[in-house]
Amino acid sequence: MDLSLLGQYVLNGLMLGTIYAMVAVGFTLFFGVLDVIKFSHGDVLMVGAFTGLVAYLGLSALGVQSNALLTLGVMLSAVLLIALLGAALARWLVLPLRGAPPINLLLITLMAGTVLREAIRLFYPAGANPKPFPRLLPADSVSFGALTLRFDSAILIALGLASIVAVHLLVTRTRLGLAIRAVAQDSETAQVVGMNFQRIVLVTFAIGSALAALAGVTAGLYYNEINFGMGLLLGVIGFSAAVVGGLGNLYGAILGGFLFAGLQTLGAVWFAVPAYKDVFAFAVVILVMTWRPTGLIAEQSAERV
Amino acid sequence: MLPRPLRAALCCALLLAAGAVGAKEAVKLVFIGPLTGGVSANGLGGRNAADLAVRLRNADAKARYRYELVALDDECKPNIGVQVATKASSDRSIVAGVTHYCSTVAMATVDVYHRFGLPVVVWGAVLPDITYAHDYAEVHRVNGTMINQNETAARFMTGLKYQRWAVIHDTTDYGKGHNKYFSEYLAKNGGRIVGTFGVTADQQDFSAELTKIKDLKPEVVYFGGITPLGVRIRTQMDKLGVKAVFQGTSGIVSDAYIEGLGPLAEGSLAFREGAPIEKLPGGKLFLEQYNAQKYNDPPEAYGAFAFAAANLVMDAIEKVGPDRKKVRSELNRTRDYQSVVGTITFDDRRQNAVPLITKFVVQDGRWIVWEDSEYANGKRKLIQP
Amino acid sequence: MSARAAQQPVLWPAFAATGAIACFAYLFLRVEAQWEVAALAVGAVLALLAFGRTRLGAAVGAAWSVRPVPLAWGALLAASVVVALFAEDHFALLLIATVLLYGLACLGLTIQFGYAGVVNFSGAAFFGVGGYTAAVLATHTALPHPLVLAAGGVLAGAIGSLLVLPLLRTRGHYAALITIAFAILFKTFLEVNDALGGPQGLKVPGMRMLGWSFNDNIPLGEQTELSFYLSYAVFSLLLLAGALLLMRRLERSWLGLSLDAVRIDETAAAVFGFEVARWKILAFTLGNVLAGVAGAAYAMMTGFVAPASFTFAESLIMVSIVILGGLGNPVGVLAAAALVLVLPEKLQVIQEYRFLLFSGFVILVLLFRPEGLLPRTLRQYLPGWGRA
Amino acid sequence: MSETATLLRCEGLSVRFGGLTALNRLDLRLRDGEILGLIGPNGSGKTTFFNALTGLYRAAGGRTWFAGAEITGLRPQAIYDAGIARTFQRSRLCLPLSVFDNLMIGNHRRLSLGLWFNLCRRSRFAQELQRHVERARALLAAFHPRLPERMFEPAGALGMIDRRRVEVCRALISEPRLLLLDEPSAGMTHDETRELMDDILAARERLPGLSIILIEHEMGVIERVSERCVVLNFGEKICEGPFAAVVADPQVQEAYLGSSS
Repeated sequence: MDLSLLGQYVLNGLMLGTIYAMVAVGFTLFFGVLDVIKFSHGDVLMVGAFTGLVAYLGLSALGVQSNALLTLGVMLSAVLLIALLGAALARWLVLPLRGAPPINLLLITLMAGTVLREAIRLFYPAGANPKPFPRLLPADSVSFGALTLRFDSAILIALGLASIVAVHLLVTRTRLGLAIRAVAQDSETAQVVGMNFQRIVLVTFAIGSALAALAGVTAGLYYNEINFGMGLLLGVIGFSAAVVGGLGNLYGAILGGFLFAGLQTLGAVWFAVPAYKDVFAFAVVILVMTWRPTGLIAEQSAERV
Repeated sequence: MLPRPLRAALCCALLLAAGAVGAKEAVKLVFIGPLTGGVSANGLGGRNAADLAVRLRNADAKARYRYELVALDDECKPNIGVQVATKASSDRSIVAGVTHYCSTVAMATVDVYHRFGLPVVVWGAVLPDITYAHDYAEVHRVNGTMINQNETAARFMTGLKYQRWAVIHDTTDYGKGHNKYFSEYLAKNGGRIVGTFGVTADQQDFSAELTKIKDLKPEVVYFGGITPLGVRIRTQMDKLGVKAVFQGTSGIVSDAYIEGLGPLAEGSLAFREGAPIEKLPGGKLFLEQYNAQKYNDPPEAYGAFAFAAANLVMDAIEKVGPDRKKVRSELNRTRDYQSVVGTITFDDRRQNAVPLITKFVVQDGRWIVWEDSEYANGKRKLIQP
Repeated sequence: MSARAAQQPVLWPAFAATGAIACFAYLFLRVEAQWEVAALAVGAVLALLAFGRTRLGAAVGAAWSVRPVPLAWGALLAASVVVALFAEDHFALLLIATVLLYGLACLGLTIQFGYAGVVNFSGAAFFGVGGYTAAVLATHTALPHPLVLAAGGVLAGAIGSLLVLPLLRTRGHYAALITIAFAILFKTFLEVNDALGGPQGLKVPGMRMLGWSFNDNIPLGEQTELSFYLSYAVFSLLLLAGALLLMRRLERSWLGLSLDAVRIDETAAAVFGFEVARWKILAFTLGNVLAGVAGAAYAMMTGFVAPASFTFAESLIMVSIVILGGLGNPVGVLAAAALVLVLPEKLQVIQEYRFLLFSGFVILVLLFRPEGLLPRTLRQYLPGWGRA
Repeated sequence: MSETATLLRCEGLSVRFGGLTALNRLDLRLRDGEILGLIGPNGSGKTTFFNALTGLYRAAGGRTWFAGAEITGLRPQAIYDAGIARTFQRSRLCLPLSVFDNLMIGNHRRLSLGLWFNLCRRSRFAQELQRHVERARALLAAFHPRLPERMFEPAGALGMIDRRRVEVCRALISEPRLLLLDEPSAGMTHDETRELMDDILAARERLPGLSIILIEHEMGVIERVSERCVVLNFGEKICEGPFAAVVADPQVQEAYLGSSS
């Protein structure tokens, strides 16, 4: 196939991978501090997208015209509210179940996700149907042969990567990040040296969820359509990406995200029936897990006996 | 669990009915459709429409019976479908049913209706086998099959001089069936399919598929599936610069499709069995009444059929009384029955044989019947071959 | 337990409890009025929660542990009576059989992560493997149906063995991902590939055994006719009884001990010579076989299989049943199965709000009763164990 | 001392985690029936040695012989069958299980694990079970008269010292030839530790020829029970000999007090 077409595929993969990575980073953060998988993550993302939509409707009702302002408002409100939502979930669902078998935690967060999803479907006006998401970014594009590069896609990719880098810097360079890593290393000791364990956990969940909200808005701005089910698959894929990359490791999450996007694109190109691409992607995931049982970038610590 | 204004309406209706004619004999009907899950929008639309039919009938003083609608959720899963179908059929107080949007579920349940002798009218499932794979006197269908739809579609589109199609269909029974029949008839009419793409019903991203399609340079993208997917695919076609006519099926003839796409919807084509509701007097009434009830969800593509089916059943009961066997043979006899979706006449397999298919095109944010659109009289042009 | 109770345990409280449960089951399936259903459901949950704490509960426990055999027969009898009472009510029998068969599948999951700690988020997939096996074999071969059921189990076990290697190499969340991935993969595959009917699914012929066709009503006198679902209900009951006996003997033996050891501390188990892999494989395969058999029987009863019935969401419902019931407690699992499967059917008012409420309910249980409705008790190798 | 009298022999045993070397070319020899004290500051590789010995960690180099046969690189299960049992630094009882069950886990080697036997031969199973109950009861009684009555309670219901006792019993019930004790005193008072040690010594009387390697911080304990000591520091053996001699060694003092250079 010619180069421009190949370029198009790469571009698609990049966009997809960025969104996946944003979700995966959240999973990996939560796992880092609390060794938990928060399965409501995908649906939190979905709620984030809807929050953004509501914010847009509100702002334009208030007569805000400028797309830049609207975009900013949408993103800010989504990020802030969802950060709160994430912290709330952590405070009232996750923390109370520490010590319970991990499967309970998995189940309770899954159920929390279902509650969010069903709530949107039932209580958002005509929520069972897809909702149009406003086109706020410059839609013009340049084409080289089969390759169409749209500015909004480019902006979104840049934005997504930037947000991931920001989180990474936050975790590696700031005092807060230090605290988070300390708790991740060994929560007992961290508590002994007088860190407020609960606060740090909540902050971490807030950050991860905010990132998910951003991913939700990104998806909205990219696909210009959101729906109550959008978080379902994104959640599972984000989780897979985080695990394949190696839980608790930011680079792993990013790697996993782009890997999964690559697999799907590849699958869609290879198979006569593109629907096989998920079968393909998940099969590869199982194989990778068999090959590297703790993910591509394995956790360092050997088990303490 | 119904919205407040609706509950109010209900009370009034009941009061009216009660006041008008002392105590009428109560007759139970069952509605079955997907009230939860991905396609619940259609299920809820159908449920509301059937509910509306019952309401209006109860408000009508001339009605001989007072009708109660029992709505059951089949979750679009065959096993649940069999479960609720058994519940309804084995409940002797239920006389007839308006059942199923999902073809898989309908296929799984027809045996149950046959075994228990519950006459049902299918309101949304489009798979031909539901009526044609067996000869069950209990099973009727007001909506046409995908066969009629795609026959017309293929002939019409080739008539517009298009030659190259790319097909995207979801991998549910609905999408796969449409793909099958459209391909058949398109071949008969000399159109060419340059690529076929099956996609899963919950898929979000289609960039890979559409990039492939872009490379195949089709004139028309045929989509076999329902609104949510249609909206996503049409949007992403635009993103990736796929310049082709978007031709859908009955599954996208919904307000949600237009709401979901805004201006992008302009020029999308779709085909649906039955007469154009808006043009029939009954249809107008239906839409007005429906909006008057302030339901949470729009009627969607098949709400009108559920409405028609419910009325068909109730008319039969009015005529022969609440007796399954009698109602069944009465329904079997249906000829030239005037409904909101046009004339209904059942063939020997109790399939609505009226082959009337309406062609729709989106113009200025509304689904317009092709013949009265500016596209038909040349004021506007679709993307030309 | 006081020594006196140990010498001559009074059986009547246990019999009474069995009777009460039977009566409840009967009422619950009979009542239609929504408020009655709701009241009964709430009552059931409260009763279950209270049960462990009351002296009655203790007495029942004692009786069961010392004299299980008569009580077991009593329970079987009570169950049969309930089934018999609905002999003409198709829907009730269908529900009963459904609960019993899902219960069977969930017992399989209980062996997997209740005993051996092997999480399985693709229970519905293996249930489905059984169903599809039944569909294909019963349609295209003359294989006697008992063998068809067996084949369903065997195939589920065989396909499960594809996941064994990855599951043995991974732990915790990593293992969870394997089964989640498989659940999604399985459903998508069935949908996309047309060999097995694709999204349409397949029809499944009814069960026949020893010339007895399960799909025919049973004529009784001139006009009365027993529902054909009676055959399925009775058959499922027997299957389940067998599975319960198996579970009991498994748990109350060195096998059960080994599975527990592996679940609680793999490293320690290895240090004391346990072949971790062997036990995980045993549990995982046995569990899938049970799920497969259940799936096959269920498919033949409902007469239809399609991908839509075996989704990841279905698997989640199974997992929640196992955890709600009380991880590792077969009786609890059955109670939970009944609650989770029958309640939505009975509470039609809540229609589209069902999943919302269901999820909320699960969350509450997990928050305030993390050990489930009926927590598992200490192992009792023999009747009256540890009481002398 | 003659070759036959040697129960355990390690030559150049090394363990590495990525970069760091946790155990560096350790040579160690244990006489049959000997009690060896293994001491050294935290992170000096004592527990690592146990884990390597019991097959939990793969040795990066070196060889090990036990009772005349080479056990280098064997799996934990095989090493248990060869007759080495251990306790863990952090108690690793199965708390939800009964005390009896925990003992039976240690007794794994003697359990008949056949499917048919367990599922279908219940009466034979009952007989076997009865035998094991008696052995368990006897062993527990040897440690503390009150323990047998608590045999059917969950291990989690016991106090710290009783848990330690049960853990030691779990290691002893399979009648191993070598017992590895990893800080039995951890988390216990001085007197409790003393009690436990008496119990262990007493139990040793009943199991003639039982050898013990004991990791311990409480020097008092070491002094009392061990016949010989090996001192590790940064994964290296820095000193070996009777307790008195070892504590006198300047290297050892430096290791414990930190280097003065």
